[in-house]
Amino acid sequence: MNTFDSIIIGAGPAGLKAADTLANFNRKVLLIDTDAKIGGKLNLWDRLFPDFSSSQELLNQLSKNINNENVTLKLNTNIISIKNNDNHWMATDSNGNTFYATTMIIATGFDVFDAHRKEEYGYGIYKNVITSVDLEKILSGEVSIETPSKVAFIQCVGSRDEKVGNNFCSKNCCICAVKQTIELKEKFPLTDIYCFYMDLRMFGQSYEELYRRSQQDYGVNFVRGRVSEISPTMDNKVVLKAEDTLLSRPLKLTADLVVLMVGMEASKGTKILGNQLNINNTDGFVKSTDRYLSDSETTLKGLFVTGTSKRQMSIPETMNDAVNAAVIVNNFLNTL
Amino acid sequence: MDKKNLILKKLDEDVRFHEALSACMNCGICTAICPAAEFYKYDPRAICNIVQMGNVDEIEDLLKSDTIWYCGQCMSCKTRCPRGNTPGMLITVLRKVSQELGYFTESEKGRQQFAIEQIVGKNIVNFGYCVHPDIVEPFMHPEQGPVWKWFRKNIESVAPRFGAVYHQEKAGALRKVDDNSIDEIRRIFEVSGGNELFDTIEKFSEQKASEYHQNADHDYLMKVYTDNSGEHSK
Amino acid sequence: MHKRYWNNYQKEIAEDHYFYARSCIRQTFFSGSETAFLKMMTDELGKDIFDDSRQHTCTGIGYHSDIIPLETISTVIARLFSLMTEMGYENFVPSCITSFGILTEITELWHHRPDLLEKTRELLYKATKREFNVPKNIAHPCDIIYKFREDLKKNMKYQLVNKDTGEPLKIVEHIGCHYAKAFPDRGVGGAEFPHVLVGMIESWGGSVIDYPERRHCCGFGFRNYLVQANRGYSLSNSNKKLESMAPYEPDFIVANCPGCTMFLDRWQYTVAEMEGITYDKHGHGIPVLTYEEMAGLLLGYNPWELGLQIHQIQCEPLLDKIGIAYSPEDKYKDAYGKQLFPPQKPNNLIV
Amino acid sequence: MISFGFSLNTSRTIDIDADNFDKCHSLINHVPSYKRCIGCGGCAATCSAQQHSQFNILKCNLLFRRGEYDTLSNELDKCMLCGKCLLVCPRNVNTRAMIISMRNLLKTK
Repeated sequence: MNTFDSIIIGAGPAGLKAADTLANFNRKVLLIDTDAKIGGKLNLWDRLFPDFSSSQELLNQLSKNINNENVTLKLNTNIISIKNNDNHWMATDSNGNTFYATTMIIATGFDVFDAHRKEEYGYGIYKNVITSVDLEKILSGEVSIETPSKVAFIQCVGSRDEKVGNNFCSKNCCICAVKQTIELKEKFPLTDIYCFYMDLRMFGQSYEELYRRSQQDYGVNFVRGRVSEISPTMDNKVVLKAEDTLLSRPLKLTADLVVLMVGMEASKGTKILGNQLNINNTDGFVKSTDRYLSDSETTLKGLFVTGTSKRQMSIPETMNDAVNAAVIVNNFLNTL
Repeated sequence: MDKKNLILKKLDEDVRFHEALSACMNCGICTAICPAAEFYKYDPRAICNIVQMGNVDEIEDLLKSDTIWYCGQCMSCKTRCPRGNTPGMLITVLRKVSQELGYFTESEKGRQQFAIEQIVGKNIVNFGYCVHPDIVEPFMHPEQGPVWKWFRKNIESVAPRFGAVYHQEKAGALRKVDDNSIDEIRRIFEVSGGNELFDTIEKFSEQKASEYHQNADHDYLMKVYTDNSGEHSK
Repeated sequence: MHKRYWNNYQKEIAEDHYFYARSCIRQTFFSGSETAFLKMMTDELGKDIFDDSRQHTCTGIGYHSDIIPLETISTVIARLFSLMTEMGYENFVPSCITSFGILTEITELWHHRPDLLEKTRELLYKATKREFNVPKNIAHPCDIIYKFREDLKKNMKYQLVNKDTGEPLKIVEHIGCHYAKAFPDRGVGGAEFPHVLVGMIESWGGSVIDYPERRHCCGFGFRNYLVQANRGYSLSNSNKKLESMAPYEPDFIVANCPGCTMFLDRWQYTVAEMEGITYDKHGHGIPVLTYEEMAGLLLGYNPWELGLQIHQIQCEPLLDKIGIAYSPEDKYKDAYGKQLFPPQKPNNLIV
Repeated sequence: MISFGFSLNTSRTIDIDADNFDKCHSLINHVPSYKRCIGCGGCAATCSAQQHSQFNILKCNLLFRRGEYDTLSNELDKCMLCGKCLLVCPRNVNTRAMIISMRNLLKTK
């Protein structure tokens, strides 16, 4: 029987950091991910807000730390069920293998909102409509495009939207768009950029300063109004329609490229496991016992949760949360 | 009950009011594609905001203004609203209250309700249809063009070519709706408040017409039907 | 992959036994279309559809121009349902898009507020001693033609193809706002990429144009057309739509709403006479058809019995493109074969 | 000519594609802080001219930014250059210089 102190499901930033911390406490950890590589959604981004640091460097750092005898890494492993039996946790994968541990940490994270669901924006239909994730490949140079003359960013795609069942704010998109407009301006200095928003929520340290720089140093235009629809033109561009709400007038703009700022939903894995154990909120994220006092615990003894499987978080927040979860798990193991 | 409470009570009593508006976040997605917002000084987002702010004086001004009469009821706003609201339906409720309180005669666009009631309203209770070739008069509708004029002139002998049974009491297009059905429609209007609304529109229009030393008659109808200050899109 | 959403949602459409409700605007301006639809249902498809002589308006145009209270329109609709119930039908087919929209809205309201349904039953009984069942299925005639488009195709004599080039005709499909904008799941394909007309066009050989103002309203706007002082709104919105489609050089426009069909036709005439603008290269305008006319032409129905001569934009260039046979001398004959004096020619629009 | 009793209405839509931004770019050169505006409306809320006229400094700012200069010159004359807006702006935009510069730019062809 494979027995560990803890099984961590999900080897994204939260899982990696929690594994590293527990390993430092000399705990035996099994780190599982359904993907073929570690890093989870960190792999989708090239550089990180607000300081443009490299996501790959961060990932290298994290992977170096888990490269020790206390951590067993299993990739390409899709956990389909979690059960508790006599104070032991069992995780079974799609091949029927079962893993055993004293504790379990859910770090299954988020999924990027599927922009196809906002039909009126034409993602997957009009080739110049892309998502913020697609844009990272352009910014990193992996995909090259011709210099666009006008680019529009659309905030809140799949967030704050009853139509797609997501009433929540994904909180990271505002600052992510600001980061991306600056990077795009650095790549294409002559491109005009318009960013359509409802509210700009610059909640983190130095975010507001970055927003200010995007206006002051890069001349990015911000328009307060939610884009209603995107349609094609004769010359293969797209037209956006919004209201300039501060002027109380409709506004239209033709763009060569539109970037949809896709939000963060509970990942498929988070939803499946949360449902199975009956520990999720109505929005699909896993519910902790108390967001103030016991934010790593769930209502099930020995089952813990960390990172964006709970709610939308930035990467630094995720890291801190993972350390917190690891400390709590270690304390729990000490009491046994 | 004082006027202010009456306005709020009337809004609250309409089932559609609660369907139409809850917690608007002022994103402007409705105004972005609103056919009225482009060609009139009209902003459905701003109307939702005024109503949800709940300042009764401002709502009263709105009910007396041209603003609420600009909407074309296409309901495109409903498709997009991220809060599931329907500004176009809110307009329906505001117009209803404006008519019940007689505020509609305070604005040029509101006064037009008299013409609509006289034309469409009377059609319904006389012909059983909102629109009928007999009342699409070419002189009132120059935009219908020469072909319409031709059809109207020759309708009795041309309509049968299209399978229509113009003015006949049998199944088919353009038939005469039988007297029993018309009677039933009229009784429905009597019991369900339809006649009451017609009477209200006529009563307040009569009052307004007297301010112009007129009766609410054909001349007043043509006045409200054609009056245009030209100030509606500025 | 392109346009994969145009057939995403499919709605429930009854198989047979329909109660037909005529439309104020369609019977006034396109009575040939209503006749053709009934003919297709019975002669081409062998369906049972009933056309009651006691039917009447739903009052939708009055309702959306605010002279009809909600209680009144609900009760008037209830009378239509009582005729349906009395004749033993359960599937209601309103010819008008606004009727379709308001019927959907009111039955939905009754579903959520059974007390309002009860109130309507009381009002109808009080006024007429009538009772009614809520329809099992409400579908627009275009839904039914869409459903049976492949069956109709078997009987078609022509295709939506240019007979000289063999290329599919380029067609603008226009969906009436009240078809699916308020309740996207009640329209085939939903509100953003409605498939109902696209499905017909693609099955029958044509191609569809996607253009910037595809989803824009025709501009009817109820009170904005009914009152002369407001018609600038209506004209301007049609103009916006027509300007947006013109560069794609559509062969014709097809609409599922009778109002849209009429306005897109008449406003082209008005703009031509007012501003000297036409939206095609030759000054004829872009023909606007109802879907019944489109289907009827392909089935080989006589264009002059469909009523194409009472459109202001003339259809002959389109008929020639498809290769549809017609008799020019019959165009302005009356039902009894008498040759009538033709309509006056407009100053700018070429007819 | 037929008298229809109505005509085409003019569009109120702000058309970014009209690309009417020359004056706006000049303004940015003269008053670089103009770029920092976040449209909060603090200026309009405190405005002295707004107390007794329809003047709205935020709207003027935004119309200029969108290249919609037509109605602006009469509007801008209503500003008394008192500078109260300078005191409240959270982004330290030189609103007073902005108004003066806008007036000058609107006079140039």
